[in-house]
Amino acid sequence: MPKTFNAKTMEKFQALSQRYPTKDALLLPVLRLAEEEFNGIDDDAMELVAGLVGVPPAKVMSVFTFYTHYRRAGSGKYLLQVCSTLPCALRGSQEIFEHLKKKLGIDSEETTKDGKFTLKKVECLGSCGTSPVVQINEDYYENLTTEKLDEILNKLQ
Amino acid sequence: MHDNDNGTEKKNLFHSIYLIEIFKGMMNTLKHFWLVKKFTVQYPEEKLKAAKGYRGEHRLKKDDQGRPKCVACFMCATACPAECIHIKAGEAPWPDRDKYPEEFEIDLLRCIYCGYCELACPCDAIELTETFNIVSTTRGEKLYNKERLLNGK
Amino acid sequence: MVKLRINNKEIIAEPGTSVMKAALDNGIFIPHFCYHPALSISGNCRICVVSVKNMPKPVTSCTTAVAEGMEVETENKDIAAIRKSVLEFFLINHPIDCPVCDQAGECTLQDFTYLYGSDHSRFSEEKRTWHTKDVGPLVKLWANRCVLCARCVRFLNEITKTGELGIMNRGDRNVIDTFPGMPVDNPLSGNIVDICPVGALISKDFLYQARVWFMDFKQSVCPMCATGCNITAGVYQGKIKRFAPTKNLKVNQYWMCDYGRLSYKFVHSDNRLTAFLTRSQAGSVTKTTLQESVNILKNSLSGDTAVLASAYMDNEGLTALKTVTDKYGIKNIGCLLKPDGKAQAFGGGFKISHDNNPNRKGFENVFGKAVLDNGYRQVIDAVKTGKAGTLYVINGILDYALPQELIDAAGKVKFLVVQDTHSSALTEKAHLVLPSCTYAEKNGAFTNEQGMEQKFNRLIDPAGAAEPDNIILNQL
Amino acid sequence: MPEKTLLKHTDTPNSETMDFYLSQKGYEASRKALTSYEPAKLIDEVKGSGLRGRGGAGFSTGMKWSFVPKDIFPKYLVCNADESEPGTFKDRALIERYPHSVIEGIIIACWAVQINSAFIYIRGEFTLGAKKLQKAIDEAYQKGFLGKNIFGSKFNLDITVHRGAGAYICGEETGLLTSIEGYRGYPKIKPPFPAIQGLFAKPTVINNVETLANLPYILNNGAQWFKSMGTEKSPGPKIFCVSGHVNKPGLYELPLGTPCMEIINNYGGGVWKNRKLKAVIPGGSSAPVLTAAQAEKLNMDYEAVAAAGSMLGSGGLIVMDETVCMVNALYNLIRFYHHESCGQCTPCRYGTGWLDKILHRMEHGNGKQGDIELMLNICDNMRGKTICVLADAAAMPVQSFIKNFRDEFEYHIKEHKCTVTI
Repeated sequence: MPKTFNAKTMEKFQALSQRYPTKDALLLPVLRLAEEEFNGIDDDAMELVAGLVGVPPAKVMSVFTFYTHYRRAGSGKYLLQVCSTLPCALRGSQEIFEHLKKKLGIDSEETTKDGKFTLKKVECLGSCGTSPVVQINEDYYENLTTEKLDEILNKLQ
Repeated sequence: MHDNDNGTEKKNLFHSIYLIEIFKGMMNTLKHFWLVKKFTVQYPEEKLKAAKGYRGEHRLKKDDQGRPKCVACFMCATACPAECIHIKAGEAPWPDRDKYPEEFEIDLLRCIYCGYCELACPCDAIELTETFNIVSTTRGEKLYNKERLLNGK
Repeated sequence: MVKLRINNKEIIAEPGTSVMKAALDNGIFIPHFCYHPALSISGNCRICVVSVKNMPKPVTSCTTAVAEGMEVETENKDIAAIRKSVLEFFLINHPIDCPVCDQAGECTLQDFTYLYGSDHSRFSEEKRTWHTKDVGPLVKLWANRCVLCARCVRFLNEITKTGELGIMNRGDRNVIDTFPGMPVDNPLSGNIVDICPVGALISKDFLYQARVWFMDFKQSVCPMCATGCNITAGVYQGKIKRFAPTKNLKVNQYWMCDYGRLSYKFVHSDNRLTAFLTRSQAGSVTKTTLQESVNILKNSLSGDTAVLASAYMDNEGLTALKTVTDKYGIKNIGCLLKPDGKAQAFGGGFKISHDNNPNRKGFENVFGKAVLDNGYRQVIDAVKTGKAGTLYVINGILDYALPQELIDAAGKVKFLVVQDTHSSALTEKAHLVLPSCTYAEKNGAFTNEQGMEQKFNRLIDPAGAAEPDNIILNQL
Repeated sequence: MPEKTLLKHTDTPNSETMDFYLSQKGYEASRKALTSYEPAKLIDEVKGSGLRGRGGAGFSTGMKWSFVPKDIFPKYLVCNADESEPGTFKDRALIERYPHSVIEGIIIACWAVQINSAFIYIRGEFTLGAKKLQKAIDEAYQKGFLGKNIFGSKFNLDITVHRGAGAYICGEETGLLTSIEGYRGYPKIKPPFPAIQGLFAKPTVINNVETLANLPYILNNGAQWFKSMGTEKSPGPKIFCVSGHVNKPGLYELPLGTPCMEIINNYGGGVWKNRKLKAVIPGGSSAPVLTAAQAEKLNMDYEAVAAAGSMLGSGGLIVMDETVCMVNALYNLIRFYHHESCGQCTPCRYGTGWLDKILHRMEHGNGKQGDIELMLNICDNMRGKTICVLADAAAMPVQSFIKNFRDEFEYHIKEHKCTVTI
């Protein structure tokens, strides 16, 4: 199914295109728009972006797969990104990750059956002073312990 | 045999009738007649086993699924000094293999049995067996095709 | 102009050229994967390192510009060590399946490994594996063999500007792939096979057809349009197996189109004419010889003969024909042309000509513009009105059905002679059929649309009894 | 604790608002710059202050500006807020808590180099930061500090927030530029340097967030004030990021040259759980690791850290206590570099993956004799052979971990288990 942007996103797209001197440069911001509107990017979304930015779809895919932070289509409602790089690992991120794995019954890059949570082990989130840290959708949850995490998960509906 | 300085031989009668030599010779014959193990092989009633490493008739090996091991790389054809190997390669019908020989033909009348093909093969797929009694009544029979090489007949 | 020394050889280069280009242009080879003279500089393969005097460490020659007084060394111990290490990195994930790889024998990875590489691997881990799949009608991708030089990606971005291939993922997960449902399908797609330095992109047409070291390589000229791309033909067991472009910066740069690339198939098609034939009034066909045919033809040529010659004839054939027409006083001469196609221009100046005839210019040079433009009409009119007793058609156009108008008109002449490479509706009617050679079976020359006369070589033996046009014509 | 400058207000509520910033002499420095400084004079002022780039390389900021050709337009300024070096988290605090100081710094820098268009490249994960920056920028537009005819001068400036999307390599300045241009974040071949041919092939200045945030203070208080802090060669305040096994990890703004143990013990609250210090990485994950003994004698400034065989980089201290298995720690870091290598150059693309596989094997008890030499050799083959320095950044930890803790690696290989047990 070919996708289209709604009017509001198209407005944002028009505003963006004033900002950059080349059309190619719109690619990353427009992928963000697609991610926001479709809650994850799939092949159709990439084709749409390719059409808007005026580049071949293979290029969009090439750029999209280079950057790991874009939401892939089919992610759960909550995307739990657990930082696993050294400063977090020193302060127990592995424990946090194992706890989530056990609690949700899924491994990294998997989604729970109810489609609510997607777990992802990621590299440095840039919050080493408040580690361990988990990014849930757009928000950072810092200085985590397993108890704190349970509380947070319970609040997420 | 020089008996004296001027090179001539002096023989007595006993020597000249060669009795002892004849007897010695007979003993040797008799020894071989009864005592020494015979090694003459009664070919073709009896089959001879060629020495290990003998380079005889060619064969193509099969893998554990019964497919030819050959991947049609043409290394044997490249190495062959007699240019007697003719291969036609094709896409393998199996998902785990890329290439296989659609046709594989060795002209045994041209082959010099040097064994280079066996040495060149990166897949250990061709072999010179110890079969040496390769007979045929027509020239065509000496053109071994893939079937013949894989199955021996 | 900048003066520098490479391997103690004095070289003069334009300012701004890379050391790599300066070296290659002067016959000094520097190993490279990602560098291609017609594409942008990528600098990713890191094997083209050279030592430059007064620079702290070896530099990549493709990204270093020439400078006055520069002293470059392309081979030494340090450089060999770096190349060895780079090759080791390439090979850790490479399947090393040379036995089944079509590129073996013309693979730069193989060549460089032979020159600089190690004879054993220190890599004992599991190799990363990727897909093998069709990426277009002409091209198959073995991603495991890819060295990620990105030549194909740059070619599709910069020359065809279609961008069907991209590098997906990141780091050593990098892999060449297409967007789902968008294969590499453009008129120049076959070129990515030629520029791929390894066996990652393989021509489906040539797949497993021959090992390259068994092939004979000969130079020729593509006859499918007036661009006249220079080509290298690979011949194996008397059959053309593939065409690849030959570099000629004035004509086709480094490229050729897919249509031309596959055009060798017309040479080997089943309906080739292989014998001299005569057809009696009753319609029965008899095989004859060249000499016999020439005799018949000599007797039927006269002042009121009409001649139609195609722009697929080479210059030799056309000149010979001119002599014949002059000798017999033939006035009705026309040019048989394959209709024009669409002109296509690509990045870097490569063009596919709108003119589908390889030798229109050559025809014009021999017979003049008037004959080229109006001759065909004249001949058709003369035939239709019965003014011409004999019609002598020298065709040889590949991949083309002759116009119905001509076929109808040809039925009206008393004596129809057809000299052609392939059988057609016209040869079915002809009283005398002369089999002629295609460009692949003779030596000759075409004059391309720029007016350049380009020689082509005999690649294979003629089909059956076919003879070159000029050999037949010279005997008349 | 010494007087704070950059981080003075980051703990104050509402510090990110325009009102608060204006109450702290906000936008006075930029007004001063635009109304009373010639661009050339401003560059000299910054040169005179001795400000060095805070992103890691430590290059003189004023010098960097002076390389930009004056007669080519448009020119661009890019603020590098793609803070992704493990162990570094200072820019996030500035962006989220005090974004106006960064914006003002951008205005000053743009005036100095006569740039009319600036981009802030912020890493994709910092969604909150991007929102706050955008809000601050919108406020600045409203006040007329951005846009057309700023402060009544004829100077125009637009700032665009450009979000990254999770790629460490985009912190490398040319990788960042290709990313803004809409490509995979492949670093570009240098030369040409960005100052000559950068973003969209135009002259471009790239400065770190912290560098830019320093500029308003330099203009307000003068170069002499700035030089009064830190060491002679590296003046000014510096934010140190302390993470890992300390009681109080966090940001500490201290003069350069503060002893390492003072940072760990006095500010970081000492090694946690009363354990002993084992190792310190002094400048973000790619800096070579130092042993506890080396750290005892270490002063935290560019020269002293370099003399100790490491580098100050972005000032990210990662502290490791005695329970840390160094094989595991190195495996963790190399996994990071393997994940983040862009894959453009051969040695880095395959080298990081290979190291990752060897360390994975070693960590899981399957190390082999010769693995250590092999890893060191792979590092040699990677270093200095690539377009950008990521290969070096990945190789340096391996070399230093093996150099300083070789016995642990050997034990892992020989006994197939760890020397430390928790």
